[in-house]
Amino acid sequence: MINLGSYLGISFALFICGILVMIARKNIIAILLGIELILNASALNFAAYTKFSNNNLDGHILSLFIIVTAAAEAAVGLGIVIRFFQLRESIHIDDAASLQN
Amino acid sequence: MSTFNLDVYMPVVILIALAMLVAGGSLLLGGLIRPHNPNKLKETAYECGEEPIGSAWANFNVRFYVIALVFIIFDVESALMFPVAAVFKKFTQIGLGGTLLVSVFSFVLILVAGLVYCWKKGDLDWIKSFHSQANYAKKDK
Amino acid sequence: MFTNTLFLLSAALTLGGAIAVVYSQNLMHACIYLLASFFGVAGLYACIGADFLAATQLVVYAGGVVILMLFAIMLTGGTGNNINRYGLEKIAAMGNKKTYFFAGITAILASLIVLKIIANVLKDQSTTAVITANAPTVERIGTLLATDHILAFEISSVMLLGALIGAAVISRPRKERHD
Amino acid sequence: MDYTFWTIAPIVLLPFFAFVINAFIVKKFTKLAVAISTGSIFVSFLFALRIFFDFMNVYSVGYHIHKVFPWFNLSSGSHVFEVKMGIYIDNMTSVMLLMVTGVATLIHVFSTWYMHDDPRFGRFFVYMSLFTSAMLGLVLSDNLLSVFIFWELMGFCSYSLIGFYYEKEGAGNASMKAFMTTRVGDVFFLLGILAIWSVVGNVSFVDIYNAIAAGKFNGLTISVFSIGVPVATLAGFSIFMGTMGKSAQVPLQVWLPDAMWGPTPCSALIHAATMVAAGVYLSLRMYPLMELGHLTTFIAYIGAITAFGAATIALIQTDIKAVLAYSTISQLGYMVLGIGVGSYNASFMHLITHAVFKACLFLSAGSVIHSIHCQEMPQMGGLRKKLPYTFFAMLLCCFAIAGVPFFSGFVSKDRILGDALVMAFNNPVYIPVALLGFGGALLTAFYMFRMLFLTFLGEPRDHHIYDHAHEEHLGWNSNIPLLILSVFTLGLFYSGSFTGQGEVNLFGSRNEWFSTLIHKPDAESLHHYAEYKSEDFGDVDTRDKLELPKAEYDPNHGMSEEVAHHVHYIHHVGAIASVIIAFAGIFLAFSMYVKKSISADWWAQTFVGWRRALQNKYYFDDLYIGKIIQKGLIPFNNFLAWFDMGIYDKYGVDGWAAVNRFAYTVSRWFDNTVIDSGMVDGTGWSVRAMNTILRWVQSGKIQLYFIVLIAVLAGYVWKLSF
Amino acid sequence: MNSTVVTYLSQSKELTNAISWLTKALGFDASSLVAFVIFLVACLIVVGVMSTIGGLGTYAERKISADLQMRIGPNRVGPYGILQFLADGVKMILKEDIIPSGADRFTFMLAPFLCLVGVFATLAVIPFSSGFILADLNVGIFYLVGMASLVGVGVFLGGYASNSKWSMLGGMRGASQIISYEIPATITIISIVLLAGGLSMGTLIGGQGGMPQEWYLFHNPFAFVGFFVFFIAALAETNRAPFDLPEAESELVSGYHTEYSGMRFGLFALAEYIEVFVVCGVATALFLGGYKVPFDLGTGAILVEKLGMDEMLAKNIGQLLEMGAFFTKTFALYYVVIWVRWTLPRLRVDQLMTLCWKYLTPIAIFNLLGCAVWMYAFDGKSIYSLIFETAATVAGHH
Repeated sequence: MINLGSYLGISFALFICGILVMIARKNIIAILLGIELILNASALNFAAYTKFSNNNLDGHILSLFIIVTAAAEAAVGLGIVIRFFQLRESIHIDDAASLQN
Repeated sequence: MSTFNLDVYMPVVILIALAMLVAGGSLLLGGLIRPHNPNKLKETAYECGEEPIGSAWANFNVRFYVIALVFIIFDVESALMFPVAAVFKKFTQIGLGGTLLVSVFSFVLILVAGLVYCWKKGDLDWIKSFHSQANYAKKDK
Repeated sequence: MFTNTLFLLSAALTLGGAIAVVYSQNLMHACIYLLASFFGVAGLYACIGADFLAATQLVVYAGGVVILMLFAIMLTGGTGNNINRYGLEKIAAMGNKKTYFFAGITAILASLIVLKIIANVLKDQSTTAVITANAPTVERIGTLLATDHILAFEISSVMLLGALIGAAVISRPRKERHD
Repeated sequence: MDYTFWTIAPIVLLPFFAFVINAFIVKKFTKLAVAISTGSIFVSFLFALRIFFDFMNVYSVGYHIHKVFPWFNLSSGSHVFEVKMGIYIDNMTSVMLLMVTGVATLIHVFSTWYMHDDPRFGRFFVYMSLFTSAMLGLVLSDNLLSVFIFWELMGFCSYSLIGFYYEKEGAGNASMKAFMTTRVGDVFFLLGILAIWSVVGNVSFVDIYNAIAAGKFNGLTISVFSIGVPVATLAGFSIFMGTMGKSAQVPLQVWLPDAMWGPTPCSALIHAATMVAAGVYLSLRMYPLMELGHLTTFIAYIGAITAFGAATIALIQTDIKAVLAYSTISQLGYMVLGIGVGSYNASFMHLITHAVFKACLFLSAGSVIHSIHCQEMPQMGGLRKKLPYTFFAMLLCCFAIAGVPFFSGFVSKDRILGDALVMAFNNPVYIPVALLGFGGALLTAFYMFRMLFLTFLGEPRDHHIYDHAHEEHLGWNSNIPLLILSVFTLGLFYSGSFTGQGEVNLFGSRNEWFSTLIHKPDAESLHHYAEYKSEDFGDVDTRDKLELPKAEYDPNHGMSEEVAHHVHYIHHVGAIASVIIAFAGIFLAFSMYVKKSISADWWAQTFVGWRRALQNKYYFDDLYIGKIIQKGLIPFNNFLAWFDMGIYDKYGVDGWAAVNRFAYTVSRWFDNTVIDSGMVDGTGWSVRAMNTILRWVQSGKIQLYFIVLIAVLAGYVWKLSF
Repeated sequence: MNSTVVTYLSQSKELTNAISWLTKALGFDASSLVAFVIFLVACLIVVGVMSTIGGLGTYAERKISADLQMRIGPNRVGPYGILQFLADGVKMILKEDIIPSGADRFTFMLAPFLCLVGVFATLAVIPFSSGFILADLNVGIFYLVGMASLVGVGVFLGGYASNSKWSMLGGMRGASQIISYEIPATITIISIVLLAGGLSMGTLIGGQGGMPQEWYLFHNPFAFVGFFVFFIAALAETNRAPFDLPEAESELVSGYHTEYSGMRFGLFALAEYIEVFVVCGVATALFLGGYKVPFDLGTGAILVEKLGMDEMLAKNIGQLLEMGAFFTKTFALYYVVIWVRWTLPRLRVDQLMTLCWKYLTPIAIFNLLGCAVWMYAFDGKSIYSLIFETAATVAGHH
């Protein structure tokens, strides 16, 4: 039951859920939730590949750095959201389109 | 290299299940015997006897966020430090402690620079608003 | 036996959480479902012997990122209104049928891409599936971080420093703003 | 001499650590930061000098150091994917190292004088240190990937330094322009790296040479718009595009004149001596690929057009730095021309000589500007008395760049032109190249001396400026660097002889060391590289125990006696022609600007149209900004915006409503009379169409971009799978 | 690696025999099943004991506070009022469960669960003795940190869900306090990990000894300071006085559980009291030698040697001694926690943050670096052994 295929399937499903959340939501924080899902999917993939190939833990290191990066990304991303909210009183993604033209 | 069986995670699962069971069980048990006659007054939020005004889900001060921000950065730092700390002893025993010491030092000190920055900029001051108000008052004079 | 149970539980938690994130119409609830999903992923890590990663997942995601997101949701006042600054009605913050429709199309396209990529792996996995015994990973990860990946280790601290300062600067309330 | 990590790496690491340290301390301890920067680059120079003398001692063509360490390895099974980083030093590198560190040291020293009034005195040195380390890293790199990394790093430094005075709007725009223009070349460069990687499986220079020698590129084509293009051509062209961007060749030359917004010392270091030369250096390194891809003619033409075109623009410039900027483009054109006509040694020699005299020229110009706080030549004049040392240095450099015998420019440029002439005699295709080359040489001599005369000779034209000019005193950091550099404009340092023709032996058999040591990796000699060995860092170096053959001067350059005679003959013709041309140019300038026997105004009035074209720099800026960006990119942007608003929002989000509305309209159209619907609905439709058009322009939604991204990726994957 | 209560028990022959018999009888490998049964029983014991300790904690709190204030305290239910906690529990179960109408029901119900899950899950790695530790995970202490951070989420959600201003303020304060104090605590833990060279509880305690001079508390000055940093931070993490700002009665009515009533409130309280025990246990394990008893009594080897006891019996006696040592130290710390609560006044919120970020965190980082230097410089020897060795060298011994 625990094999590469099932792990790839789970991470695939996570990835698709992440994309659905990213596109369907109009709330910036909700979009960030989707991004976290996608990052988790990729980290899971790395760990699974390490386990089912040579188990030399390089994949774990990569997953670790993905987690680290995701945390940093969340910090900065939410910081931007909060700043945006202070300026615009909204966290609707369509209000963040003032860079047009 | 020693290996382990995944059975060691059994207690974790059992304990989580037990926690659910204890909480849910006590609530269910109570549900059978405790009284249940709600009324509107009972169900309003407590505001020292006054009628609640508006929702409590209002905006909060951003300083909470800055604290959480510093926290997550150091949290991640600790996550990276744990494995390195775990091998530190081994490295000192095989004579590589100096190298690792330098890398740990640089790693930690770089992050301390961030802490110092936030400190200097006043992000860690909880009552920053008082200071700034005082400053404004001074400027007005 | 137990391994499979743990795997199934974790997978169910992961996928259930993720799907609930997709369908939840309340941002706060979505965040809680996300927490569940993170827990499930931690369990999945544990199933393949990645004990340190599982714990990191707990510490960083469950303890850090989720709290940060909850704070951010509170600071931005939950879901907000549906009227934009020109007084026109916006698409609902948590999406409506049309955005879901488009998201579905995109997801189908994305799944085509991913399936195309992983199809080969799934086909010949019978040859590559060598399941090694679970071994403690902490010391090996520590050794790797202290030797082969020392640069990444150090640079990640610089990245974290940048994230800290950048996010602090961005989210710091500006004094001169009065309106 | 043994080569370990600690004898090579400090060349790069010292300036880099200076950068890191200074970045933190620069605000509080500006003077210390400056001292660290300058000191570190000087120590680098000493290291480079040590390597250079070692190479001179061994004096062998095949002497090289190639140290590698694995960067990452993602190989699994038979699929090899390993990336190695390393250091590769051969004779060419050792000379480059010496040049870069030497010039950079002198410019750092000069900057301590030039920039000391500046409020961002320290920050300038921070950038300079980073830049120098990047340049040295590029020179030491053994593979294209790390070259690319350092290349981009230099691009960033260049951006920062051009925009150093960011409070001026022009500086900001110029830095952006430089960044964006070179980016065009860089993208191609990256594509070239990928193309090479796909064939060689590696991007190390030696491996590429070996792959070419082994014929891995032969017969490989790639379909571009369903035309089979050889991969070698494509890769060579892409990499040459990188050169064109970085070395400011036509048509990507537009950024370099604007780069003069930066402080003058940085112009001297970056936009004259080193960074722009990096492009040429890259092309030199990739010469076998260019040859294999049959690109030499193309390169020669690009070089010739650049050399001549930039020289013509320089004729009418009044800003002293602009003249130097265009002369830089022109001289870079000569180097590229040299590559195109197969004049490998001379091209590289010109790179070195040009770096020295152009750095000196820029520093002299900086000295003038610092003294009178003005860059316009019509307001100068007669500064010779006020700035005697600067005048002396500039005079020597002008001699060098004009190609007066016994100066370095003559030695190198004459040889490029001579080779161009040889090619022209052999192949009529090259006749325009040679003509443009010689014409450019005439113009070069003219405009350089025009600049010199306008600045230093004659009567002061603006007495206010003249009277306020600072008197020049001999100072260790103001004009000593100029004088040191100007000494090195003498030809004998580069040729070992005064004339550069190999007839006067000065250092025994070591005359003509450029021709002797610099090894042209053409098709015949590529197989040598198969014997080149790389070794890991930390291994004990065994090379100094090797008995390497001494390089010897071959007057025939490996050609048969008959051909060599022919070539020598043409070279002599070329040499005589270029001497005549140089003096003619100088004479013309003298008679026009000192004697005033020829009226400059008459020329200006006679060729009004051309002059306008020159003033507008041949309309390149207008073309790029007016045509390509405004007519091309912005409409494309608008198209995407239309796609967002018009397709996604309109038909998707408002889709059902629109469908209903459309059905309703259609049914009403059938129901009502034609006139009614035509009048009423037609008006309504046109208003709605106008509204739609207006709304097209408004977008900026990130989710749409993501959808488009996924869709494009899906299409790509779909295309790949069938 | 990964010694658990099962691996300890499988040292006895009876268990192995039983497993092999079961395997034969059932037709599949029964070791996993037996392990499950043992784990289930052990978990039930631990949870039961912990719940009792949590309940007794409330009693102890009242009794000790009464003592400190020269009162009598609860004395009605049972002898010396010791069954008071049972009465309280029954009362809570019988109380009406009110969910405010404006609340977010789902979150409101979930919050106590999260707190309880977070606390219970940490029990898996609490080392009661060298044998009786539910699972000595490789990532033991790190796992504990991760699970404990779930409490922060629970507190925040509890505050959020109530839709009451007091709760909201309390929840925000509580969450930010918990996460803030997690940093000095975690960094101090890292410095101990550095000394021990491993994350599992077995390694952490294995590096210490039964005698006080062998504890990490007295290993070096940095660790000594680190203990106090950890203890203060842990105190704050459990929202105990003087850091009980989230539930400060005088400011916030009752903080994040203002709107909670009946058993839901009880669950929060239970989680809090068990968490206090957990952090005291962790402090014991990290700094006070954990379950170690002097003179190798823990392994029972000395009993076998001197008294000729049965090996397994001697081991079991050793385990009991170890458990006794662990509980003694932990309860001592528990007493200190309660003592502190009734002695010190509450901090102001700005003082709270100042203490965390401007004192504890820098000190913790300094300790971490100091421990690293100590490890490098003195090759991991404790200050006692350094002095002892110096003295021995001076005296001419080798």
